[in-house]
Amino acid sequence: MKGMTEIVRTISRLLAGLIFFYGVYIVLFGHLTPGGGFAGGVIISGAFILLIVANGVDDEKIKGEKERAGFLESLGIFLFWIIAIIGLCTGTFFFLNFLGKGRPLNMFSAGTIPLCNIGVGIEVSAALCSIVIAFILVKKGENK
Amino acid sequence: MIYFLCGLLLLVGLSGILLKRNLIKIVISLTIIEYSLFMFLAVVGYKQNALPPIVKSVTEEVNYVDPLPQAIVLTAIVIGLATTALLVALAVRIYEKYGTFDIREIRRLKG
Amino acid sequence: MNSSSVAQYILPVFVAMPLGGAFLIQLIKKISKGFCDIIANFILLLLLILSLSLLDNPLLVYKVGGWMPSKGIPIGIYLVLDGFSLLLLVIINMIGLISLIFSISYMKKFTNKPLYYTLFLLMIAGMNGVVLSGDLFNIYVFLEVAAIASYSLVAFGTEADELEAAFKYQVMGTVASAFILLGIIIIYSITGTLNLADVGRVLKDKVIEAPIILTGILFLVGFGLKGAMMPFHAWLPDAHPSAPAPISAMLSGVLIKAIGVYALVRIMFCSIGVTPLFADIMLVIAVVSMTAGVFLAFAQWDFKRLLAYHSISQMGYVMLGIWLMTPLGILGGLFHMLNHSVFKSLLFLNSGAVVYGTGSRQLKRLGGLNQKMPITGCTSFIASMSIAGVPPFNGFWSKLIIIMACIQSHHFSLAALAVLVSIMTLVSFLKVQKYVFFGEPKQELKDKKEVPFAMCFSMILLAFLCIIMGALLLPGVKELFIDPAVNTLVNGKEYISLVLK
Amino acid sequence: MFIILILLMILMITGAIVAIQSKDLLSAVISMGIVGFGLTLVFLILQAPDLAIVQIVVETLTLIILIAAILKTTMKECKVKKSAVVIYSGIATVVLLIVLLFILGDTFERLPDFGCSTLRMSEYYLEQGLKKTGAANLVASVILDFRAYDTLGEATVLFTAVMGIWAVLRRKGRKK
Repeated sequence: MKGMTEIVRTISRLLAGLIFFYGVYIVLFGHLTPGGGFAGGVIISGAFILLIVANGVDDEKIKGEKERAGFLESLGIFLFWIIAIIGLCTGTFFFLNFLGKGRPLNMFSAGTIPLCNIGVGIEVSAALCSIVIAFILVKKGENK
Repeated sequence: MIYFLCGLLLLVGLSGILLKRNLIKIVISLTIIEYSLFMFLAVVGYKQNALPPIVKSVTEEVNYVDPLPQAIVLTAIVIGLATTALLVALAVRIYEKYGTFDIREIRRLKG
Repeated sequence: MNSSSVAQYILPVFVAMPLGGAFLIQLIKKISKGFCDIIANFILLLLLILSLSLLDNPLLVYKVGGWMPSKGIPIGIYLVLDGFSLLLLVIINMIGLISLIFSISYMKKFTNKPLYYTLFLLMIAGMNGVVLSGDLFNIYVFLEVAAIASYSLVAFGTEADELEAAFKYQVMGTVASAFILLGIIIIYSITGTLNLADVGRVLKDKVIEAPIILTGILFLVGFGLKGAMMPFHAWLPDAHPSAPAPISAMLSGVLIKAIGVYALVRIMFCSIGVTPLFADIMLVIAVVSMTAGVFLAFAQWDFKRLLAYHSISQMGYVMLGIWLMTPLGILGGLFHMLNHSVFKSLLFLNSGAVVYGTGSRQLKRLGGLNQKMPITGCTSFIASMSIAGVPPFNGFWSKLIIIMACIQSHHFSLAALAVLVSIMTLVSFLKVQKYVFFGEPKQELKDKKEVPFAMCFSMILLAFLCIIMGALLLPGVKELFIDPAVNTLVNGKEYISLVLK
Repeated sequence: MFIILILLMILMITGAIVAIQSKDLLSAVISMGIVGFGLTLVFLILQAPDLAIVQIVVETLTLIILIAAILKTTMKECKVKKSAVVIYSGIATVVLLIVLLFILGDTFERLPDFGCSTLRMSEYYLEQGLKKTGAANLVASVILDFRAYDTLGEATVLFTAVMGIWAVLRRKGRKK
């Protein structure tokens, strides 16, 4: 898939870093400001998709990316699943918020909610990246 | 009046599915139906002159909007995205196999 | 009550374990292909044993996240297990395990086996989630998980007609989910809560007016589309034949029951309440599905399409039994649902074995497979006899009870119709037996040999179940398994007081 | 504020009609974008910032996916001959929709009117949200703590969709 003109490439390289860190901010502060695991994850995947679409990429490299995105996605949702299971394994309830609540209105104040946000953020960003990569790989008639 | 407009958007989407023969048009109509449902949910959860459900300070008592429909809409938006992505993937592969997006053409070729 | 407090903690395992298995398989699919088979089969075996261990428990309520109700109003999501959902749970895990054993060797013809196992486990997790959940929106979310997994599994062998069938199935499924979500929104805006028992409590003292009737219609259309009842059955005759055999066994045997019939009956009987008009509409739909399904099945010459049409007519039997609203009718309907899941999945596995062995589904091109594939022939004969309702097999007992229930509630015409449909099913399946298994084999079928061991084992297991299922009606066993399910539906509104006590 | 909401909804309905009737697929997808981004503004007016962020980004991704699909295939809408069947089905659909409109309109009168929603389950979320879960953003506390089981199911839906897309878009389904 060929990339776009030189101007778009440089601007996309500059912007992708900003978008990525904005997404990470939204994920980490999900329990204080609006946003959270889903919004942040989608913004992070937006940063990667901007790079892929703007710069274009040859197909062999992107296949490796797809496997990594798939692995990262399973890792993210496995982390979220582990947090859920911890409550069950320790004999208490399924989705118990077992961590301390800390002082309200500061970063580490909501028990397992920030961890869940991180897990969901990884899962959503990797999932949407691999969806767009899968669509890019669809050729006229051949695609792994 | 607001509910009526949400219902109208739902019916526009439904008419798109029943009338149109192009696969992509059907996917678009399904997405429009889902958008009308999200709007209906957000409208049901609204409370007159209330603030968004973000707690600014622990002390004073503030009148907030209902957070439950917003949680439901957040979940439903990502379900809608997942369904649309799978539908578009199927449509692309069907175009690859049949060479057209027209349902009646596909049914005729399928035999 | 400490026995139930210990058994309570098993409930989330039914959803968490298949999910964990699916994610694990995707994580380690690079390391070892064979390991995925073992994980998937082990998980389903464990789930089956767990579900059978819960047999004699009263109603179990599990509060996810440990949120106790405040001022009597439930806060978190409740997982509720009573007789009716236990019956479905056993069906899902039993047929799931047997289909998975069948697909160990059947899926050798398909690429990317770990992906197949992941989607299969996600479908099981979605169905377990729907059956266990006591929360309206939670039923919708896990219904979507099971539905999206089944859409992609129908299109797993990416042939042209399978993609078209999967697309039609997904469009109708998404429209059905949109109607169900609209119904949930209207219920939330009236009652302000999503918990099934709480909705029932609030609606009990409200007079039934336009919004409740509309939610009834929306749920009827939504779950009717998902359960392939007659006016909404258009996707089933395309989707089931084009799916791989173990998946069409799961779709026909379990998915349309767990998502279609169970969810509608649970919401209507236990939460919103059934008005006599609604019960009559459902009876009409049941009768139409029953008769039209058989007539359409006569014209089919594709083995799996014929079975798909018979699924519609047998589901008509189940709905006829349940919506008579009499204890005997509900007993017949639920027992037929159990029997139908066993012999219909056996028939689909037989068709998969025939396709695996000979490579074609057309009845005209098959013939005399009894000599070449004795096990498939014999098990298919047992299954055909039990679907047609021939005495010693399980189909006969449940159809008998349904017909007696029809007579007991003075619907003599329905009883006569049920007998007629049963006879026509027998004729249709004798045609299948004659064309596929009896007679002398054609030239190109000479060198065909029996299917591998894993497929034979699962078919024999199902055939054995077909024979001994009749014993479930004996007085000793009946109280243990079928009666709790019937009691939950007979006194539907008890559910509210039991859950919110 | 009430008037802006109605104007936005009318804009979205016209965008939807244009999306369905337009001759060229690309303009259909773009006018679907009108409906999506109009929905973002509606969410902002209805005091739901969470939904606005998620909706705007998800809408962008839906457009990317649809336009990627259209670039791989064709932009032309299929020609529809004005045969009798098309006209009859059009009339039947319009009649069905009008009947549905009356039924929906009839129930919408009996629902609690626009401003006041019946807070029953979520009264607890508003009062105890900060104390019990520590999250200032009550929607995040509902999603990840009170109803975290829903979010597990929902993240699984996205995971299933990605697996489904890999299953559908792989080149060879069956080994010969």
